[in-house]
Amino acid sequence: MIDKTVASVADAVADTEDGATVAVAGFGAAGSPVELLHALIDQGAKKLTIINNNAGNGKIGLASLIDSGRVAKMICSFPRSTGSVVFPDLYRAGKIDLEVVPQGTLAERLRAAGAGIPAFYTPTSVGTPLADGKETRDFDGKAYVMETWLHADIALIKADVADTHGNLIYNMTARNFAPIMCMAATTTIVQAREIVDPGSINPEIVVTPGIFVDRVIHVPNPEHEDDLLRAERSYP
Amino acid sequence: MIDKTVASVADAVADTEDGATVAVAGFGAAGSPVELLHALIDQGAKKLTIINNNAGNGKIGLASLIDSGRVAKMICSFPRSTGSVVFPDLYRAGKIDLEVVPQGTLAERLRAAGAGIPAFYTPTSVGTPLADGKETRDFDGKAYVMETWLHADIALIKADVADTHGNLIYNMTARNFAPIMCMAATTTIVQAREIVDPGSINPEIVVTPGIFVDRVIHVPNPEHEDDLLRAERSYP
Amino acid sequence: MSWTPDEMAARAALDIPNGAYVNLGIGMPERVANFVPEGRTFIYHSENGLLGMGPEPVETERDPDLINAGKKPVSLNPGASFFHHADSFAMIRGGHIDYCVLGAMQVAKNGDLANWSTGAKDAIPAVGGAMDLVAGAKTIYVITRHTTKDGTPKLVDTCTYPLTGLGVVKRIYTDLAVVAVSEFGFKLVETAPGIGADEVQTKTAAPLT
Amino acid sequence: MSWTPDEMAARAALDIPNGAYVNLGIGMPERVANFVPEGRTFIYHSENGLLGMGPEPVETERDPDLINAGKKPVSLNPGASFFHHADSFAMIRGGHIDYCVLGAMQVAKNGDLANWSTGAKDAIPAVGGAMDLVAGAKTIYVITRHTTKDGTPKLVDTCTYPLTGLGVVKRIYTDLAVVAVSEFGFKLVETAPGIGADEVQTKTAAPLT
Repeated sequence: MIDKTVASVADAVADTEDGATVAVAGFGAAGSPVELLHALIDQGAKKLTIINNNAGNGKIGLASLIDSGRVAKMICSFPRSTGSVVFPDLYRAGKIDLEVVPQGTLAERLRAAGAGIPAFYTPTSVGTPLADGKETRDFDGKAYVMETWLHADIALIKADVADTHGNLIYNMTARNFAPIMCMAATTTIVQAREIVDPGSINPEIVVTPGIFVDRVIHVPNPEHEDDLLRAERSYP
Repeated sequence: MIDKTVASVADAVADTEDGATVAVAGFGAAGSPVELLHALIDQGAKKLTIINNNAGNGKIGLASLIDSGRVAKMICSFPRSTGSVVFPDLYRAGKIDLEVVPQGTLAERLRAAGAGIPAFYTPTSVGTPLADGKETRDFDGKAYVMETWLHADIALIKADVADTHGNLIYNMTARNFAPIMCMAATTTIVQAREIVDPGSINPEIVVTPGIFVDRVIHVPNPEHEDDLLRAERSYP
Repeated sequence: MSWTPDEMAARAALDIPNGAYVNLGIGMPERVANFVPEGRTFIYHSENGLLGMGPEPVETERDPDLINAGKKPVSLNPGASFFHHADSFAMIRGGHIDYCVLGAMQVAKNGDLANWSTGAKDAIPAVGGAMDLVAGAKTIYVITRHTTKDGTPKLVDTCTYPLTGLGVVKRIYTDLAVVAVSEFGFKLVETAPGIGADEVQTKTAAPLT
Repeated sequence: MSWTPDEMAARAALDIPNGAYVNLGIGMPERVANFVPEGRTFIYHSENGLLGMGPEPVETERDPDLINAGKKPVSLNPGASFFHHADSFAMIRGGHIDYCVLGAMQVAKNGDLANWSTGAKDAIPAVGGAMDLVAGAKTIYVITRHTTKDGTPKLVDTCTYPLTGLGVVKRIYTDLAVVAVSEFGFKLVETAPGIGADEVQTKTAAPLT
């Protein structure tokens, strides 16, 4: 008998340690695990490193976690966005570190961590400031930059449907970074709108196999970051 | 209007050139594109390099292509198998080259070619004869071998259902190498049991997006290599 | 009379063949989708994990989980598919995207592109997928006004802003002209109606041939 | 009385916890699946692209497209999933497989494993996924007879056959004993009923502590 379900989002993130590296799924508002992020705010871990494509919007979810002063460093591709005020203010005040990574390199570094590949070469960023200090090398007469894997201690994931073994499917473009973050994290924590028995998801359509998932929490009516932003909500 | 369908398997492989590198999908009999392989035998291209996990079974499909003397080199992980006689005889006679690659490295090299990654590091084969002559390098105190991408000129693929844009789904473990070979080849040729209109396959369950597929041929009742072997059939 | 942004987009669309897999940058490049020439179909890739992207839907049919790389609501065309970010950028980096149309701050005569940062000290660096797209897509087109608002040329000898990619741009569609990047530098392909080659050269900070 | 292959497999299964993701090599290791201890569930990975593999089905329910890494027909357990080869070996190389049980030609006292080639000149080299599995799975167990048919020890000081991996084996389950690999070499964990430590040492080509 295998059952990865956990009773609550609070239980799911309870053991998050100070200094942890947390991969947060989502691209903008789509796929953002709002309830898990709010549980992490309540939980209180400090000095976190956050991996996310962006740096949060408004004053909810990831932006609210950043606003609470608990994030020491952001690793992302695009920390600017129209509704993003929290991160820019802290960054300009020198209160948060930033590692900007090209979006595809960010994705590939996560996938490499999940796949046991410590380093790889990519043409992306060759000759640009983002390649400064990185090793470059020619293959077939063309220059490439070496990039290394990017592991996370924890991944916070929003799925549409999960089974109790942790097999996942997602909703449309809310999939984005979730499958590779599930692979890259030591402990993958998933909030799912629906939880079903093993065997209920067709094996052909599983997107994230359960082997990449550690904890599953039922969040039947997840808040969508997009709705919260429109309503100008904040947390806590 | 986009329509990647081709009238016949003969038309689909007609432009195969001597010396081409051909990635042939399948793991053992599952996923072996028998009709495309037989069309390639009829087509006549010589001095081929074949990428496949194995080296064919019996005297049909890939084994028959090898038997016809048209394969100069095999790149595979496991050229031995119970029903495999053609390849071992030619190999011992020095009439065919062999590059043995660990199965996961073979898969990753194909995926790297499809993903624009010229080289990557893997722990697989460190300290073994298969790492001889390859660059090794330490990351975090552990040794890794550098492996390079593996492109194909052509991929021969068996799918279960395709749409006319080339979106594919497979049948169970017949999926195996097909999705990454579709990515690694300049020209990807697919035989599909069923061809449907775009929009007929749920976008959530597409395994190989059409961007990786060039030609689709309807083969409504594909021969299964497993059945042909049991019946001790041969080709031509 | 210089071209409008719609006319620039329409002109770029003319140079994209039927069946092309196309990635359109945020802003002016997005307009290309409104001017697909008769008889052609383009398949749009959005780097957040969608192929077969359709136009912005009416308000009532929007889903916040169906967005494009600009985080705007989109729809699905028949033949669409979803995939994760590593697969999406494998499409880009692996050379499977036929055409990518982007905006630009500067394009140099050797095809160098700067479009992600002014290098200003207080700017928050943010690159997104721009560097992956220019390094990976088969053909890079740029749509941009020929000069900045204060008249400074954007087609230059050497980029002064931080680069996005080296030698990547093939063609530039501006309000004044279509300019190709060749091994000999900028080449004037076509001018907007009533715009002379002299005027284009005056507003370009590198020789036009 | 030495252990039978079934007893060896059952003994190995005892050392695998509930919920483990397990990859079983072809041959004797496959028997482990027949001896899962009461109250435990293992999830089986097959490197050709299947997680949640079930037992061999009856003849009438076989499908030639549903096979395992040994190319034998299998079934699906609830919660199964299919994926392609690169994803399958990402699971292996990335350290997501908890236990891998393999056969062996030789195991050295430092955990080196040789199980893919005798190095004979006329042999067709064939490695399959063995090198990936030993490099990637979290814990490697070996099931093997203690000696070859002619009595030559398979637990050795240094492997003479070409290696599959360096320092990878954690435990060896033989017909005579359970032997752990520690930083000090082989450690005798348990012997088969009626088998003395002396006999095991005699048949082992390196010191047992």
